[in-house]
Amino acid sequence: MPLSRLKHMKKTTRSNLITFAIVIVFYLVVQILSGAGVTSRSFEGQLVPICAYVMLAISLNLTVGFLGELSLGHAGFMSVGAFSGVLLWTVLGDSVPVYVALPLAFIVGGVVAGIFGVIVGVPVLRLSGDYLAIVTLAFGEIIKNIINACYLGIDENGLHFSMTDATSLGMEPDGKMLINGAMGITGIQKASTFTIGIVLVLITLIVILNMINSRTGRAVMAIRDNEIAAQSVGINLTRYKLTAFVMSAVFAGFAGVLYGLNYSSLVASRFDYNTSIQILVFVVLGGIGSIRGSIIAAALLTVLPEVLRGLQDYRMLIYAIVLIVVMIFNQSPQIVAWRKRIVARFTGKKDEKKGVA
Amino acid sequence: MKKLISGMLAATMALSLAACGGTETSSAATGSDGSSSAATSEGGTTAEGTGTPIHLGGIGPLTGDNAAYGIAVNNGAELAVNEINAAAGTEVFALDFQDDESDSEKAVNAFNTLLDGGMQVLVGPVTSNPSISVAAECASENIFMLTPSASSVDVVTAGEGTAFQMCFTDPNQGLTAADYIADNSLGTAIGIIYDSSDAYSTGIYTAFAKEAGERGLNIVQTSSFTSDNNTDLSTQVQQCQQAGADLVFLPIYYQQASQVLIAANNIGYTPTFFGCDGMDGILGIDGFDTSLADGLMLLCPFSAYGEDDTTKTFVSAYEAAYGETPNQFAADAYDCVYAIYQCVQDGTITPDMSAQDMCDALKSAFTSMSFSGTTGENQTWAADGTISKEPKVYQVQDGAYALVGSEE
Amino acid sequence: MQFLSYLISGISLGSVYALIALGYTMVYGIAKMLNFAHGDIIMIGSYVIFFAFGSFGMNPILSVILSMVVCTILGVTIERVAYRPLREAPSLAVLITAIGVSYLLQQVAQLLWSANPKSFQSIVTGIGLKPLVLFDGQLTISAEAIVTIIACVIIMVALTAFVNHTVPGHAMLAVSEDRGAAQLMGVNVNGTIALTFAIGSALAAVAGALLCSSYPTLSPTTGAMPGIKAFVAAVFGGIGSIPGAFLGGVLLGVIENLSKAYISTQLSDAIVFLVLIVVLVVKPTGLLGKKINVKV
Amino acid sequence: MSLLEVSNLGIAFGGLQAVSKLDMTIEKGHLYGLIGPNGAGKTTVFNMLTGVYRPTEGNIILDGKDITGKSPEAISKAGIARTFQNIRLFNEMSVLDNVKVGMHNQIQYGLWTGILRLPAYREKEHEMNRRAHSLLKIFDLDGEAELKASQLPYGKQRKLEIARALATNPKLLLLDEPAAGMNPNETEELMQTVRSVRDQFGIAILLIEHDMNFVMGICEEITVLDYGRMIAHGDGKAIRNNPKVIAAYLGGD
Repeated sequence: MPLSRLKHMKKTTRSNLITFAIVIVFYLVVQILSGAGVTSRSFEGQLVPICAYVMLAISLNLTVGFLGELSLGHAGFMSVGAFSGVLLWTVLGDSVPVYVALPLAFIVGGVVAGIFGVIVGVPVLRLSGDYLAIVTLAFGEIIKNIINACYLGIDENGLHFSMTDATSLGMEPDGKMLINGAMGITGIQKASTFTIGIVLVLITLIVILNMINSRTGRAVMAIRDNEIAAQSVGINLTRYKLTAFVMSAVFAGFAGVLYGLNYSSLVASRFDYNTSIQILVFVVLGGIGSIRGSIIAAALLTVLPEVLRGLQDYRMLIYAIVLIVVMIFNQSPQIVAWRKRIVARFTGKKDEKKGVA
Repeated sequence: MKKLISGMLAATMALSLAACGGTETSSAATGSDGSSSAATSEGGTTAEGTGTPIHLGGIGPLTGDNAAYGIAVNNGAELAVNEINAAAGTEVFALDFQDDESDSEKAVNAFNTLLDGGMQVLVGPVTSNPSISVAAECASENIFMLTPSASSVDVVTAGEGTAFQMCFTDPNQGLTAADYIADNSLGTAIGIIYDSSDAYSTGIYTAFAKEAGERGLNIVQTSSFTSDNNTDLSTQVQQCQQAGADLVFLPIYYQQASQVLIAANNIGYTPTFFGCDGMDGILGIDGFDTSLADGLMLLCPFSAYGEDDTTKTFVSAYEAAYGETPNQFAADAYDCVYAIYQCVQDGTITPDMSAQDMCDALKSAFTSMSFSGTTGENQTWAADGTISKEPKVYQVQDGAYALVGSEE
Repeated sequence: MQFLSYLISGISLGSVYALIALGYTMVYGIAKMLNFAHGDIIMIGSYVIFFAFGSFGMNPILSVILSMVVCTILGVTIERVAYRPLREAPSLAVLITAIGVSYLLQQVAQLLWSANPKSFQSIVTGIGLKPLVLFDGQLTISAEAIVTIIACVIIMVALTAFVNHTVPGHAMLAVSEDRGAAQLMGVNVNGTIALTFAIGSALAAVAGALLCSSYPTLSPTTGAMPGIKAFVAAVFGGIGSIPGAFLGGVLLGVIENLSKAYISTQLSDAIVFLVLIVVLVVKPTGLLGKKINVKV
Repeated sequence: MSLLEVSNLGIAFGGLQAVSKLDMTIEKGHLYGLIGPNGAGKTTVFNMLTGVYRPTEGNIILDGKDITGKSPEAISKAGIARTFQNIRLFNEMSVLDNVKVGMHNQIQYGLWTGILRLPAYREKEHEMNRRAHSLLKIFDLDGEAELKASQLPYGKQRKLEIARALATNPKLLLLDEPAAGMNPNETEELMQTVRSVRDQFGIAILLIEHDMNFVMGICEEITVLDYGRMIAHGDGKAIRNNPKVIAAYLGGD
């Protein structure tokens, strides 16, 4: 009965269900395997970062694949999300029960990232193409630099803040540093688990997929395909661009909190343009506009360098070569055509329509 | 395309799952100098018959911006392991050193990989922030961690008594440096150039500034840089010159310090430069005109020009193996392995112990023992994991260090 | 006086950014791609000079020429192997490939020459130039700064002349305007793009020589941050415009240095990037960029 | 009252006066043609009417409301829809979605209704699908509803653009060279469709077209532009015999 219904479903709905199924099956398989004690620690240790990167890739795909704008500052939103969420988590500490503090940390992280999304989005979305890309990169770097110069402490006199150094906070000796400049936040009580991660991935998927397949999503994609035509049918460009951009930032913020709560220390320099580019690599390799591709690519490319650890010094070299080769293999028109010919020869099928395109 | 991806996914997952169950991937100490990889233990004695080795894990940046420090630590540890194994005629230690790119995420991944490979004691990580994250993991898993060079106080805090340091803590260095400068009246107007994006540098600076204030030192200029704008440090040097500083305190690593010295030379500025242990290594920079460092003072527990036997043996063996003069990173790592070896020799730990038992044994051993190595005599550890050793101040004279004092 | 000395070091730093930005902007203008590996070609070029001049005592000028040759070959090879197959692919694909090439060059450099930093001996002092001392020693301008600024101006002028007054230069302009039309007009598009990469990479070698002469720490990641800054400079001035790259680079260097000197050394990068954003929001195609009109 | 009243409309780009002193009145339910040699300023007029360009002088009154210089978005809401000379479809979206985007302001629900799939979502999507399919049927596109817009052949893309414009429920439809690139059969078919659209929806249509048979065969009133000025106005016969028009077309420049 459910199977026959699946057949009659709309193509997009079916594709979305398969995406959900992949995530859930992955979760169950990992749970069963780890219950049976056959997974390695190394693999288990990567599950939370995988979830965070999957969320980042999905959310960046919203900007790159559906809004059609290249963003090189996604890590910046991850950063403000991580810092605000983790900060709240540390401040609340043991005074609030975990089931209140944890959701609150995520919400605050997401909201703050969203606010930054608005601040960044309003000026940035007036630009287009590579200019937009460079400005998002600049914003990411600004956020990193500012957090790196940020000193925040608390003692019995309340909060102290400085942009110069820890000494100028003038804190009482028993005061506690909350954000210590380049040293960031330390002594974080770890809270992220694989289950929380998967729940967040599923929430991300539900919200973003539903958004894409709604009036809002259609407006966003219409802007991507043709701004002038979108305007001509009465779509408010700024509003929908901003909606997509901010939503992308919010989920990057959630991912940041998930990531931040997985380690006992958090530094802003982790979220530099290299991290933004890393996320972009997930999106491009998984296929621009393909949510499922983003998920798979993010998981795969997070695990890959760890699997390559046995290669010692050649690890990152191999990673770089894999990146170049996969890009050429997947994206070069000549090679794609050649691949199709080979496949056609082996399967014996002739793809008449797409033979020479 | 989709098939390709899912195929690759399956393969990767399978590989990563297969790395479980304690199958050893690469336990042999493999050279990571780039030029001399896989130099050791090709046909070395295997564990069978002579007793299994103790598995040491190492974590540090072997690639990326901070790779120089990780490589030095890897070399130092590897040298010590090889020496010990050769002297014992049997494999006492097996070292597996993993790259962390100086990043928490990678460091925790490396830590997990090492545990999968059967690591019993951890030597590392090298840099502060990854060490904080790994120390927290060590605390919860009860794995003994001895970091050669992560000097932030937060490391031992996060370790909750399982993380020990071979180096001074940052505040300790800052404080000692300020005291030394005050006691010996080295400068009347002090300039500081530090790396505000680096935990080590900021940590020392903060403590130095505080102590300097209390000791009445006259700080006339504080300049900083970040890892993003450290291409050009001439502005900071000019600022110190304009402010009339006659002593410039440089709690930074030797790479940037060399740039400061060159920039100062370019504008004919000649104050006394005073650095901390991160400065060590400046004379070994390939192509650096060491005459520029003449007169440079540094607070550092290790001198490659030391006359004692331990140091001489270490330096010559290191130079023979890696073709360069060891710096304090390498020396600290070398000492780390020997400190653990001291516990092997007195029977505190044996290869058949679990990592957790080993951790408990080492914790009590370290807090009660005294260790002498290349970075100091009679070093002891407090229960929180911090070390106490005699700080030494060296001055560069004719391309070598000369001991000019020590500070209590 | 103080201000003047900060200003001059700013212009000197800016000239280095400008030299790198010229390479970025040419490649962008003609191949329409952001060559993220440009900074790493600079790094490779600097290593070549380090060994040729520093270790083997080659004549400084000759070693720069050698480095230019190596970089040119390297740049053209990268273009041929990694970028050309993706000429018709989405621009993001080329961007990611360029990032892959950047990682690759850094890793190769580390394997070949280790991560230990090298101290680069100034080729400027190597050819015997002395710093300029003015106002009774109140102001010292390093020889490196003078050479960098002069070299940058000469190269900028030469490039502009080359593009506007030679046949291959015109071919470049044609390809940058409309690749398809240029091809129809008989311009060898692949050849022109390869030539662009050759020139860009040769410039990278010169930039590397001057970068490392002024700021002498050389490691496998040396090119990364200046590369990004130069990219910003190129966009700042209007990417694709040669005078724009020059102007953008110099301004960037001056802003960075003055904010270091007078505002905050920690936040100087944030200030630089903020200025960039303000400029782009006010003038969306950079200072000297061409305005693009979409025909409806 | 007329549907559209344009008075003294003009625009200058820099020093160049592209259109000047244009007066035009369009009645409800009528079919108008706007013709003229290349570069006469026809598309510029469309761009002013739809808010892409802001006129430097004159007024545009739609149904009694002044819409001069309003944004394209506001003008679409006010009731003018258009197609483009060089087709502008949402290429990566399905044919059906192209039409549904056209209904953006006709059937509305909020962001959260869509994300949370509230009952209103189902209801309104259903209504959108129904209307979109019936629009597609008019243009004989309902068989291709799930295809990507870019996969349609050229003639059908032109039709889809009209369908999308109609989805905005306009009072006035502007067609910019709807028959460009079509063969005589297709053109003939398009004429039928345009007429039936006018009859079925009761809207006014203003079209730019170079195909004189098309214009003469379908338009009730024609305005001729040359060098941004109106040189003639009237029905097909009057225009055909107007010497100014003949001069403009034969040897204006």
